[in-house]
Amino acid sequence: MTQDRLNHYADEPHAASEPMPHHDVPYMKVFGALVVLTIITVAIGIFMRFENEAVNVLLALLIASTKASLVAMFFMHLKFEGKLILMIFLVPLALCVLLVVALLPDLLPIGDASLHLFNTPRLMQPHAEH
Amino acid sequence: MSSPESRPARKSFRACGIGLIALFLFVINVNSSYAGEAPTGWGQWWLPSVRSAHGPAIDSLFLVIFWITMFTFIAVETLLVIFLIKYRNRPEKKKAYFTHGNTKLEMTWTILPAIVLAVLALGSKKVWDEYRYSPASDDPNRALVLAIGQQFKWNFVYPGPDGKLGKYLLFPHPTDPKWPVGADGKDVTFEGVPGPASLPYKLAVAAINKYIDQENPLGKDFADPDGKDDDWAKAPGRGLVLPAHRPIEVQLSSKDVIHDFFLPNFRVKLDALPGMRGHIFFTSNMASSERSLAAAQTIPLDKLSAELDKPTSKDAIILIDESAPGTNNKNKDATGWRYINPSSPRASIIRNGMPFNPDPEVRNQVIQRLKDAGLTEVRITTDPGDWELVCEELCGQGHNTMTAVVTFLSNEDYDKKNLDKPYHPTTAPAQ
Amino acid sequence: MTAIPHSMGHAHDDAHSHGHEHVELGFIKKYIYSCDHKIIGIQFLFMGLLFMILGGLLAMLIRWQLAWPNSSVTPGHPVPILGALMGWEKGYMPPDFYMMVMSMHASIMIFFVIIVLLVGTFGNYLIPLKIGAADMAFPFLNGLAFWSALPAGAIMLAAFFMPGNAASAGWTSYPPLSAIQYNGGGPTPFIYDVSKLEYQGIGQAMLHVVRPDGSNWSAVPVISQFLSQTLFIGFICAYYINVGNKYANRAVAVVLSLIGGVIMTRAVQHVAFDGQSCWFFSVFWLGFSSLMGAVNYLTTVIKLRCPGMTMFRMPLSVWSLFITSLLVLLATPVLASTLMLNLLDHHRFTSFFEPFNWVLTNQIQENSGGGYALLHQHMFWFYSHPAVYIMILPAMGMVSDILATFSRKPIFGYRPMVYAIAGIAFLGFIVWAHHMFQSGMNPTLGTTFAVSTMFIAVPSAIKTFNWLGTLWRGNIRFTVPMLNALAFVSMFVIGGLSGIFMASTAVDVHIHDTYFIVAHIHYVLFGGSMFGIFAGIYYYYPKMFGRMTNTTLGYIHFFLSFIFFNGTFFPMHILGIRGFPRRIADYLNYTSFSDLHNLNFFISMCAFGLGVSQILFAINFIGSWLWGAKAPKNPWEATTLEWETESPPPHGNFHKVPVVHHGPYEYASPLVEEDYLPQTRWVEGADKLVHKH
Amino acid sequence: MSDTIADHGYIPEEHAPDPVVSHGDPTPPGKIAIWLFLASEIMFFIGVLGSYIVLRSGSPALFSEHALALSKPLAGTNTIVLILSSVTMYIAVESAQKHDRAKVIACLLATILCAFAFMGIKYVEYMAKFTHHTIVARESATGPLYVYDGHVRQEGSTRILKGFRVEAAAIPELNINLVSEETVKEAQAKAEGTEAAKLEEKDYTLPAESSISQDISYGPWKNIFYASYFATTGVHAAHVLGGIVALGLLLAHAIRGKVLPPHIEYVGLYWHFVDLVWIFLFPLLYLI
Ligand code: HEA
Ligand code: HEA
Ligand code: CUA
Ligand SMILES: [Cu+2]
Repeated sequence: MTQDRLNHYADEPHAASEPMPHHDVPYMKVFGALVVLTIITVAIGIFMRFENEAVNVLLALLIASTKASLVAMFFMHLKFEGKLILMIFLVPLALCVLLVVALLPDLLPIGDASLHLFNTPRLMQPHAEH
Repeated sequence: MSSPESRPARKSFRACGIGLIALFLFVINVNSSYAGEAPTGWGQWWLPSVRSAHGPAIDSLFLVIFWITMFTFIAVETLLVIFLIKYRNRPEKKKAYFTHGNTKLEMTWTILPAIVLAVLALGSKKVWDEYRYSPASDDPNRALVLAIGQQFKWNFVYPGPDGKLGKYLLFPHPTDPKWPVGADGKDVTFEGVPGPASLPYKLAVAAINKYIDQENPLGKDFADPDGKDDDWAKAPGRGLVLPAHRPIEVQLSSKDVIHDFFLPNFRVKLDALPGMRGHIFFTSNMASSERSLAAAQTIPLDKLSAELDKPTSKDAIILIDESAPGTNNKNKDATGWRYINPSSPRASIIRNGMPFNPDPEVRNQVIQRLKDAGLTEVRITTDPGDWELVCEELCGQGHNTMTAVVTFLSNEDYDKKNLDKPYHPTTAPAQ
Repeated sequence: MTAIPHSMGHAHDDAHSHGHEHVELGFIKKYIYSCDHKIIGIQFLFMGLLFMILGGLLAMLIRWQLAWPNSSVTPGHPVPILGALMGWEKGYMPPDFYMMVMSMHASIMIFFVIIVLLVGTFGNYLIPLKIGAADMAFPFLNGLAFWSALPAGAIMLAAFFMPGNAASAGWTSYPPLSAIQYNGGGPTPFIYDVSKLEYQGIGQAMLHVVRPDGSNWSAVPVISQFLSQTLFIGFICAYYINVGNKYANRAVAVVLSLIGGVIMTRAVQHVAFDGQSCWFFSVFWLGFSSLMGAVNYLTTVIKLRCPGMTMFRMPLSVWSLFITSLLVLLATPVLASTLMLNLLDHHRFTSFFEPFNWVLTNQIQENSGGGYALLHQHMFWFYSHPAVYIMILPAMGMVSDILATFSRKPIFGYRPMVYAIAGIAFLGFIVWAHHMFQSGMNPTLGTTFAVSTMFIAVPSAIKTFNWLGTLWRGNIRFTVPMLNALAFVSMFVIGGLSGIFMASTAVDVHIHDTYFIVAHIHYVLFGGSMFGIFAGIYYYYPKMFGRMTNTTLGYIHFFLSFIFFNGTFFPMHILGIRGFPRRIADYLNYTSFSDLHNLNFFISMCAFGLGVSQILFAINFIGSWLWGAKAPKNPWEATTLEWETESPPPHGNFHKVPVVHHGPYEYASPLVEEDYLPQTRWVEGADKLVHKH
Repeated sequence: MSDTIADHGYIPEEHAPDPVVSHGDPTPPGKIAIWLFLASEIMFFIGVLGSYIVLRSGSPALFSEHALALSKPLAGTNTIVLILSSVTMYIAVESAQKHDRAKVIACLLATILCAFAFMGIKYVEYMAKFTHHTIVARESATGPLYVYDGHVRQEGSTRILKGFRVEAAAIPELNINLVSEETVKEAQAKAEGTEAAKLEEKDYTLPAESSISQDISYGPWKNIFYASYFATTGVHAAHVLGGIVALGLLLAHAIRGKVLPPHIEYVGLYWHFVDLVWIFLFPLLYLI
């Protein structure tokens, strides 16, 4: 019994013999889309800022999410993967959202004054006018 | 494999039992020989007495949970023991009952606890909201105090007659061209310079530290008009004085690390976070004097001396009736006894409580004076009537020494101290 | 990531030829740098038990101080040996030392005992055996997980020798307290000055190599760090160095690992310069080890189950380890990130958790400020609450196996049990802020978390009642593992029920940070996890070491532990109800609590009894190894796969691939003569029986 | 040693009397493992990124003011570079599966080059921050206190700051940790009576050490914005470095004649993930 044998056993036995099923991914198109989206988001960031900060943030996040899903779906082949891998990818994303959402009410003084920042300089104040 | 283990089990169990009894005797023995000065007895074992308005609700919730869990606990453990005895392996028994479960039963014991817990959650929310979102938060009559923790003492700041707190915890920076204005509203020269920026960095930091230490440990903004009349002290460690029978707002913050403001008898606890300000609201329904009085026993003046000689009276406090003529002498007595007027609604404690003076001569003089004043009896108690503030959050090496004395004055006395101006709709503005 | 060792020269060309060339592994690769999950499991076991002695001795110190606090009211009691060694005045423990003892006790017990024993040991040992696999999916990664846990342990221990003492901010290490360097003291060594040894003798020149100028580390931690790092790098080298010749390989590997050891040791000393930074870094590092383990376990369970072993035929222990690994996988990285940020703060690079205008002992701090202390608490508990389930689920799984085995009865409600584990895991992610009810966070958030916390009792209820259902009409054999498992059930219930008090935001106002919490901690962690571990060790000892343990010693150990455990920790509830604060060295300072002195004394005596009882366990453990009776294949007449192979199992576990035909708990099956039906034994209709009931 | 199943591969020797239940999912273990690893990476990044989000929503003004100082063109270029590397990586994976060794080598090389380009640009960005100082000092013992803000360089024994300068008194609530170049510039413009946009950077010779009352560079110590910036991008950069090592090993293997398709695929997944993280970091740090 050799270490090697054990390794081969543990290594995926099908990997090389049974290659990843091939899918024609229009990767140059995806690349083009990503570049265009990058340019758009930079352009918005520099030239077309909206009055409302929230709109800027949402827009930027929207574009980023689109780009990210392009990368995940095509480059990372998520579009062609089974349920298992999809779950592995989505569960942590859900947790991320949960974590951030649960943190915010704590640090933004919402509604009551039960908790607020203390004697902070102007720039640190939560809703300082800028 | 039938189970021969049950025999050694029984034997070792017996051996353990004997060993344990021996150990118990040893513990009691060692303990009593050691005890010496240490407090004796096993102490009080239940929730400490509750003195706040919202406290009883918390206690009843505690009791509800206590009985629910007690019931569950007893049910589970009893069943466990019954099963263990009833279904133990016996030589004649070949096989256990073959089952993989029972859906109905399992549904029951899923849904029942779920209902119980939902009810508990609702009850908990109600009590919690009453405490944290207390209506006292916009009661104009509330007494306000700012508690600032630092390693390992508390600072208490009272808003003064204007009822408003100034700004605190603002410290100079090395690049400030000027020191913060002084208490008199004028520019300050400290370390011979108008401001830390006049010094190179290292020296500026040192100067600031010295400034904080000597001039302004709380980082008070002297320029703030709201803070002009605040009652504050440079040195930490003052006692906390609060009014009884009146809503209180404690604001919490900290200079350095996280501390915690815990009053066990008032069911009040909240962390004091540096950089943030916490708010708690509660109402005490007992003043310190009331507590002392409730614990006091009446002693004829003749027997007072003998009573005071008893070792149990070591820390005794004597309560005398201030309304008797001649006692109203401001009580600057050498004995340091604390006097209290038990009958008058203006009950007060003069708080310079030194330990009882054992010198019989002084003592007799005092007793004589009381007699002269027309008193025939006094009340005596060992309970000074103040509570202990406990810092429940680990805050460093001296965490276990971080306590403060908390006294609840009657409302009038609190007003008199001018710690803040209450907006009593019924009382005249304070002078 | 695909860290599978390939002897780089030739591995891949013949990856699919199933040739039968037998090259015996050398002693080192067989027993020390092994990739065999069983050896690794046992290595983790020893590591955990050794740390447990240390953690336990620290607990004894805690109880010593609390039995005889040195205060104005009572004199202390000189601490034996340590008092003299440290040169304390009259041998009394100073309060700052107490803080360190308390913090290190908890950190060691949690990170290096419970997690190492439950996840490291049993995760490794049981998963492949119970699912009928030859080994883990990535044996090398598995070995790496152990060898990287060692340096983490060495860093944690190094903290004891640091200037200003080891970490003293509790096992939660809340900033800003944990951001204070040297625990507020100057950089002068606090513990008995081992650095005196430094510049004498031959060690001097060598020490210079591994110790950068200005390092605060004294000789002992530097050397142990160097050793563990060299072993760690050596493990990689042992599998990846291939220059052709066997001896050349060894030489190169040794040289490379020495060089690696030097570099790593020096690097660690830059990162960890005082006790608290050691703590942060050690736990951070341990996180990587846990992650490697988790990825491995998950993949193994998903991919390497033997034929017939469907997910719902896996024993509950494997299910619980599987879900535990998921928790580790998703929660640990968040801890890693907050530890990293804390470490940066501790070095005063950043101030994520330090507020603006931060002043310590009236000294302004030269950091920018602007951070939030609460942020750390959120991220810490986002890990640490799932972590408490990491610390109980594997024990629950093993206990389920043991209860079924010794009740000679199928587990009651197998599927609900699985769903309950999953439910606990899921809810475990959304309850973290129940540790922060009184921390000054938004009270409404408190209510939200209180509700979710309450509901975590529901899956726990399912588990508890199903355990009872398993015992019901069983044929119960009171073996040592069974007794420990029963103790688990009854003690976990107490610990869990006390959790309900704290889950209520309002009641928590009174009991937060009191000994009520300490009682809860120990009822779930000692009464729960530790008894589960004891049960597991007694149960699997025959399999691990091929020897039976001594039953009588086992009984005495169990009874004494059980009684002293309750004597130690039950009264803590009473203390807590009184409001008695945790983490204090001297309660006689408080007028409110000094009447509880005798109760504390009683607790301490029981704690010493508990500690001494563990010596029996140690004797049994070592003695049985040396003199125990040879263990048969299946001493407990159990059904799961690990009992189908010899004790201890050979390298590769099974001689032929086991094939599984039905669920794991077919005890008392009416289909066969015996009262147990192993998973590999095929009987017509056995699989159908499960669904009928 | 006796034979165990490890010696025989994963095929059961005896067939069970009842049909053996298959496990269904054909995904190879390595792929599952790498995805699990990526799942934990997601959680790690959200820890760091979540702190940033929370801190930012606590002090929005500070963050939006300082975010202006980051270079959008550099980061935008970096985004494109990283996307490009993702494409080359993708082609490498594909050609590995077709056993097209030359193409694999070329693509891996291209990917590594992109990674180095990314790190190079990152280096430029970081250096721009580390040489950027805010300095509060006076030129003479009695002269006014100035705030300098700009890039510092050493020329002989003197330090020259190229940037802006204004009297400290012109900035209310001056705090060296919070003040930004923008603020100094605006204050200077106001003091000089011009528009901020028209203001040119100028060289100032910095006074001697002893007259400097505080000097801080735009490192993570500057304030929580920079702390978050360096923590998030630093962790990401560490991942890029890790990727370079992994890619380098694959490349070495490929050059020595061994193309390892599964390994290339797994490293590819990792690499795309690193790209994915950057896709979020870029707008969150630089654009909003
Ligand atoms: C193995 C570890 C473990 C486990 C399993 C648990 C389980 C639980 N814990 Fe515990 N906990 C810790 C380890 C653990 N805990 C530690 C270490 C701390 C302290 C950290 C520190 O600050 O240092 C802590 C602290 C802690 C707190 C914070 C207290 C405070 O600091 O103020 C809270 C608050 O809600 C809590 C709640 C719970 C609950 C509700 C459960 C539940 O999962 C329990 C569920 C189980 C049952 C309820 C029993 C069985 C059920 C039945 C018999 C059904 C019937 C029941 C009812 C109808 C009620 N725990
Ligand atoms: C798995 C976790 C675990 C375990 C097993 C234990 C085990 C014990 N713990 Fe601990 N404890 C914690 C986790 C744990 N603890 C945590 C998380 C905290 C909170 C810390 C904080 O606030 O930050 C805590 C805090 C804590 C406190 C409160 C400190 C304070 O708040 O001030 C106390 C006090 O009594 C205590 C006591 C004990 C005792 C007596 C044991 C005993 O059960 C130990 C018995 C075991 C042994 C002794 C080991 C075996 C020893 C040998 C084989 C050698 C022979 C021994 C002798 C010769 C004596 N623990
Ligand atoms: Cu302050 Cu504890
Ligand atoms: Cu918890």
